[in-house]
Amino acid sequence: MKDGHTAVQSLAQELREGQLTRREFFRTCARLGIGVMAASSVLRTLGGGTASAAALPGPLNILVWDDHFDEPELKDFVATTGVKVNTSLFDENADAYAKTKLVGGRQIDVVSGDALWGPRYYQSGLVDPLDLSQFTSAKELFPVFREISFWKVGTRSIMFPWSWAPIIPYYDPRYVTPFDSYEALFDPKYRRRIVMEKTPVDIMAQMGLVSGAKKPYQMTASEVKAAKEALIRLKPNILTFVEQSNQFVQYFVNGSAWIIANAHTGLDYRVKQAGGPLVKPVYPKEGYVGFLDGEMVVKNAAHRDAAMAWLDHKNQAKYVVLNFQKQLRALANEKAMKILQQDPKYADLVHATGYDQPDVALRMILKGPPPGEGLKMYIDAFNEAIAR
Amino acid sequence: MRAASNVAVHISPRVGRAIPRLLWGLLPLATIDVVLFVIPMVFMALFSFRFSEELLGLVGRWTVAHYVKVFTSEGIYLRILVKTIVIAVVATAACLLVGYPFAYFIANASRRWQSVLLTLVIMPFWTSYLLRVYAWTAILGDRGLINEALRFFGVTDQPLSFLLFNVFSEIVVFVYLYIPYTVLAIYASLEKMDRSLVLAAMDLGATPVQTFLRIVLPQTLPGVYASIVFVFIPILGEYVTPTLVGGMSGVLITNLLVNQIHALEFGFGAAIAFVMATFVLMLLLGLRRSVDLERLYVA
Amino acid sequence: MSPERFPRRSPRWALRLPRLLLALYGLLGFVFLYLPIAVLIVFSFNSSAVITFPLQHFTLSWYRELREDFVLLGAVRNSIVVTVVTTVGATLVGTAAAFPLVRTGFRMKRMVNLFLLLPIVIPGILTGIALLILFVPVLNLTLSLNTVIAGQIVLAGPFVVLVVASRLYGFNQQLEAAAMDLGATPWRTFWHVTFPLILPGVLAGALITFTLTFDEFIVTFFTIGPESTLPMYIWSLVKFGVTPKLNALASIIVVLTLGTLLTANSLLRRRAR
Amino acid sequence: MVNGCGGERIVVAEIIPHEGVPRLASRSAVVELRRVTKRYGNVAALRDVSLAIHEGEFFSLLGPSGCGKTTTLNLIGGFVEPDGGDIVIQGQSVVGIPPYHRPVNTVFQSYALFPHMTVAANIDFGLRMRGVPPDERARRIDEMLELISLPDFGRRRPSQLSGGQQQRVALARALVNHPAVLLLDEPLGALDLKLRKQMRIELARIQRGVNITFVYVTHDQEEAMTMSDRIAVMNQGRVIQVGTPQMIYEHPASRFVAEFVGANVLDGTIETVESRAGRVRLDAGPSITAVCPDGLRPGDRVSVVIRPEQATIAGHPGPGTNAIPGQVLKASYLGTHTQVVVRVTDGTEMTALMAAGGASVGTPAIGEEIHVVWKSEGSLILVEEGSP
Repeated sequence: MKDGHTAVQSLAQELREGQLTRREFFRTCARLGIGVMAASSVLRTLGGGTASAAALPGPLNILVWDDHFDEPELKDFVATTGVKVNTSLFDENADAYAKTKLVGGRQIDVVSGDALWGPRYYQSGLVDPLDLSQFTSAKELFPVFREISFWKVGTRSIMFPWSWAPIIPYYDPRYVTPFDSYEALFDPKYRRRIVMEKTPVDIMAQMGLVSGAKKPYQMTASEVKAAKEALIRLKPNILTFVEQSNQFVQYFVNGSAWIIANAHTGLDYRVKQAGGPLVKPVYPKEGYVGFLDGEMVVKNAAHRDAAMAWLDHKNQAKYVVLNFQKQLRALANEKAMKILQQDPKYADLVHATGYDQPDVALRMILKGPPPGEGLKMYIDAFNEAIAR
Repeated sequence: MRAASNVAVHISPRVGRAIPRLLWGLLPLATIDVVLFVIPMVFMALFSFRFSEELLGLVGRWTVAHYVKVFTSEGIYLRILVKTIVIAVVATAACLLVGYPFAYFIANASRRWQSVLLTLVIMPFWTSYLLRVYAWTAILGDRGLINEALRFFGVTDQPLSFLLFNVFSEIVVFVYLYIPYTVLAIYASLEKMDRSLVLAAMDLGATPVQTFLRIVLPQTLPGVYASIVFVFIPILGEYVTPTLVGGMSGVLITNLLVNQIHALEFGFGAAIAFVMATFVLMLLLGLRRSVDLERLYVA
Repeated sequence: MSPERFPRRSPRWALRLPRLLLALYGLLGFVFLYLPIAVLIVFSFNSSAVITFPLQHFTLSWYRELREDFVLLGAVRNSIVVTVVTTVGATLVGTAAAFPLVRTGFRMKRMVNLFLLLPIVIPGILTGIALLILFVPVLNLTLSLNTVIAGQIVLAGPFVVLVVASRLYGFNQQLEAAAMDLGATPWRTFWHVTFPLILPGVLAGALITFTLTFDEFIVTFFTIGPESTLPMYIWSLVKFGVTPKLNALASIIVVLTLGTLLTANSLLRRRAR
Repeated sequence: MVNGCGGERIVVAEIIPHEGVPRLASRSAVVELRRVTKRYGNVAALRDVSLAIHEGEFFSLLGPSGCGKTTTLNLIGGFVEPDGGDIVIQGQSVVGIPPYHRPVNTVFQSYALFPHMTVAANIDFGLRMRGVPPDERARRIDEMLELISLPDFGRRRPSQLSGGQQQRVALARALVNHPAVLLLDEPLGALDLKLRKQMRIELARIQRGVNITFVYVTHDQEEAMTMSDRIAVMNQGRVIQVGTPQMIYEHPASRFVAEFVGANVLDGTIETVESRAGRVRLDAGPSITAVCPDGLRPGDRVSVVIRPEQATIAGHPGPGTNAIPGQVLKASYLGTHTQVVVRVTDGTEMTALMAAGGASVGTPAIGEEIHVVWKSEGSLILVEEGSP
């Protein structure tokens, strides 16, 4: 840290040699101060914090996955409501759950979550169920997603459904022989060739499937231990963990990864779009996990009105279409699907990703929190496995 | 120090009377340090002895379970802690080995150039730290700069995949990030050293190697110790580098620590943090004689 | 004195060789330091969305995208707010603390010294976690830019102390004695003699604080609420969506800092004349 | 050191072997510079310098700063290499031989004592480097400490010594190696005047005792005069004159040397030349007579050198002596002498040293109009540099 030190000392010396008088110094400071103030006011305007249009109290704080929103709808939202949006991104359900629990509605208005995590949020008193009929954009949803049983609290739903997809391995056929079982991942010839998304609970669940657990999100202590052993066995083949799936594309394109063990469907198209190889999906015979996610409004949210407005806004078909084109995985909005089916460029993809078969979503092994102490057990096991 | 106290004796009584009032100047910073550094550390220590069933439960019972877990758990946390220390030692040694000749080069340049070169050494600090770490994935990766260059020149046909996502890349990036500190610290000692000592040693028959080992190195030991404080200790706390370039084999104690904190396991996280803090404090106390922190003022 | 007293005679070029090798080494050292920055800049103009070789064609689209990214602009604004407040605060308290540390002798001074400098030698991740524990479970505060500033002042204060103190050590106290001898009150002495002379040190401390705070990551990582600062924004991009937009951002930062340094330099030079 | 130096001389002679060369017996050159040139960038530090330094002599390089004397020393020591010419030590060229292989040791101006080593370790350093057996090293260190009168200082650190003590340690550290040549770079520069005068005597004594060739660099002509066997006066990278102190003082080869050793120099033009006496019309007015070298003709531009102790002042010019009118600027009583500075008619300042208690007029008053007078035999005509 002596770094700046020396440089700054030389600067100081120049200052000294420059005979900078006190008056000049203050004058410079004053100019700088005015400059900073002007700059920050310019930045504030650019930043969209135009207070004039503020119809709703803000700012809106959302804790989301990065594939749950895009720039255009954010920009439009700010423009129409005047509410500034603070977005925080998170890695895993457990993280978001922990953070929501930590700071609650004071700091988070909307939080994204996965299938069975919803009930956990509700039971812990962290979220308010939503009356979906209040939202214009909810009318565009597939009916099945409006009536998901485990999200129901009376007539209301814990979540505003957003997207779903199976989470499965993909491989680069140039290097990998086709396989149908997780066992193939353990082949020593794939040493340092597998990339995984860093979602400790879901990775443990996947390892549970490998080691024969029936309910991978509700494993017993001994099943967790077996899953941990499986992860330790897999470790030599894992190149790195990445956060979220955008990096999968890069690792396939640059040839570092031969297998990506837990990607959601549509990765093959995204890799191809980015000029990469034709990677292939695998639906393992042991079964696979899937996500079905959405947004929840946090209990006692400080900016509840803005939160409701935001959900209604971002779930409009026009934005969902854009999101599909970017992420290439199924969503809950039926109207958007119909628009996409009209587009020859995307019609095939709609089918390939299962967007037109919403009932598949409910037949997957859905993500959820391990009960009680289980979460701690999963995370400890994961930590211990990767630290070994 | 000596100079200051000497002067204090000679100056007029009026200046003398002003001195106790100066002590009030310490108050704001000391208050900030107590409230925002010491008290948090104390709470961290307290949390490490608290156990609660629910995530983030503030109500709980006193326990040493977290420490038991740190030191048992099949020895995993302890081993990763040791691994972290070893990697930090290696990276610090590499910083010194690579940085020493570099500092020597700068100290040997002409006056005019020295300030330019020093500025150049410091310049990277003004670029985003995160992006500089991240850039290494584009250099060391399978289709990174190095592999592409090797392939272009026909040295290899298969990319060298051992360059990224392991302890090696982790250490390279550590060296990259922290070498300016080493260079500056050693440059400062070299600069302070009387050049005629080197001439004297050669004059007395010492070969360049002997001169370096017996004269230059001992004279620059303060710079070496400063490197330990400003390179070794920060590396122990590095989180970004192992996360972005460490891959599977480069997992360090901070990764486990942050995993625990993210899962709101504050008690256990605090226990890990406290073990680390204790190690650092012991190290600092051990180095206290060698690195006179006060002398940093003068440097 | 027999001839074997002169065992090795080197040709003239060999005598220059060590210097040459050292210069080459220095050059390599700078390549090492600047390679990542060069790579960042090169990819900011590369059309491919994936940051990997070989390069495709030239584009400015990443810069355009950056211009439209208002999340980024908000983050920059937050960073400026945090940095300016921290710089002013840390410079004030740090300068105030430097005087007693240099000028007075009191019992436990070494301990106080060590204590004040501790925040810069303890890894930031530990400070960050400790602050998080204090702010959230203990005090139940709302994490915000204020909590970030609190953490940053803890980190920056000691740096200001270091820099200002080093200036004070080199300060000839007889100047102050002379001022008082000439009839200046202590306050006027400070204002007319002491302050102008330590001003470069204070400015240097402020500059260091500014630089460190603007790019500080790990403590901010633990103490920040829903808003984001520039490093937090970069972190989320690095983690989630690596696009060359980031490279464009880095290139702009490089150009800005270079520009600032150069103009500062030339301004100072001009003033010196 | 200061006391009883007479008794020590014998001891010194015993400690330091003479390498079998009787002092002054052979005038063979131990160091020879042959047409050496050295440039730093565009600046020529040495131009075509040739020198022969004899075995066992105390040889001084005298000149103003920047004259190249230190460069000469560094060339002999091996710290810099010449751009042209040859350097021979003990009959062998040492160009390209690094300092640590030369039979030469140096006493540095700053002493360059190793601060992290004790006094004994400092003295020991050269012996260790040359692989002298431990027993002998211990013995020689003790002898050296004895020689420099610091017998109990072996365990001290250099920082605990006074300047004079450090100076002696530096000398001991160099001498302990029995070098063929000892180089001293203004070693007394950092000492106060009184100590310097003592050390001059000491150094000369030690040099005679050890019979090692000393090459001594100084800008102080008094120092060089009192200690040296021979002196080389240097200016602007050239050797101007080499000779014994007396020769240099009484027969300066050039105006530069004359001025450097403190003589008065007046400019003028030759009027007549009669055998060894020349009549010169001074630019300051009067014509004077002085000893004239061969080959000068009327009309030549020359300088006249008058040494201060040859000049005196008088109210009126007497017959048979040279005289020039002037005004007293300063008169200082020095005990044995009175030094009078006079500004003569053309503005040149002249110094006269008058023996106290002589037949002179006593201490003159400042501003008094007087004449500076001297005998013709005492003054010397030099061809002015740059004139044909």
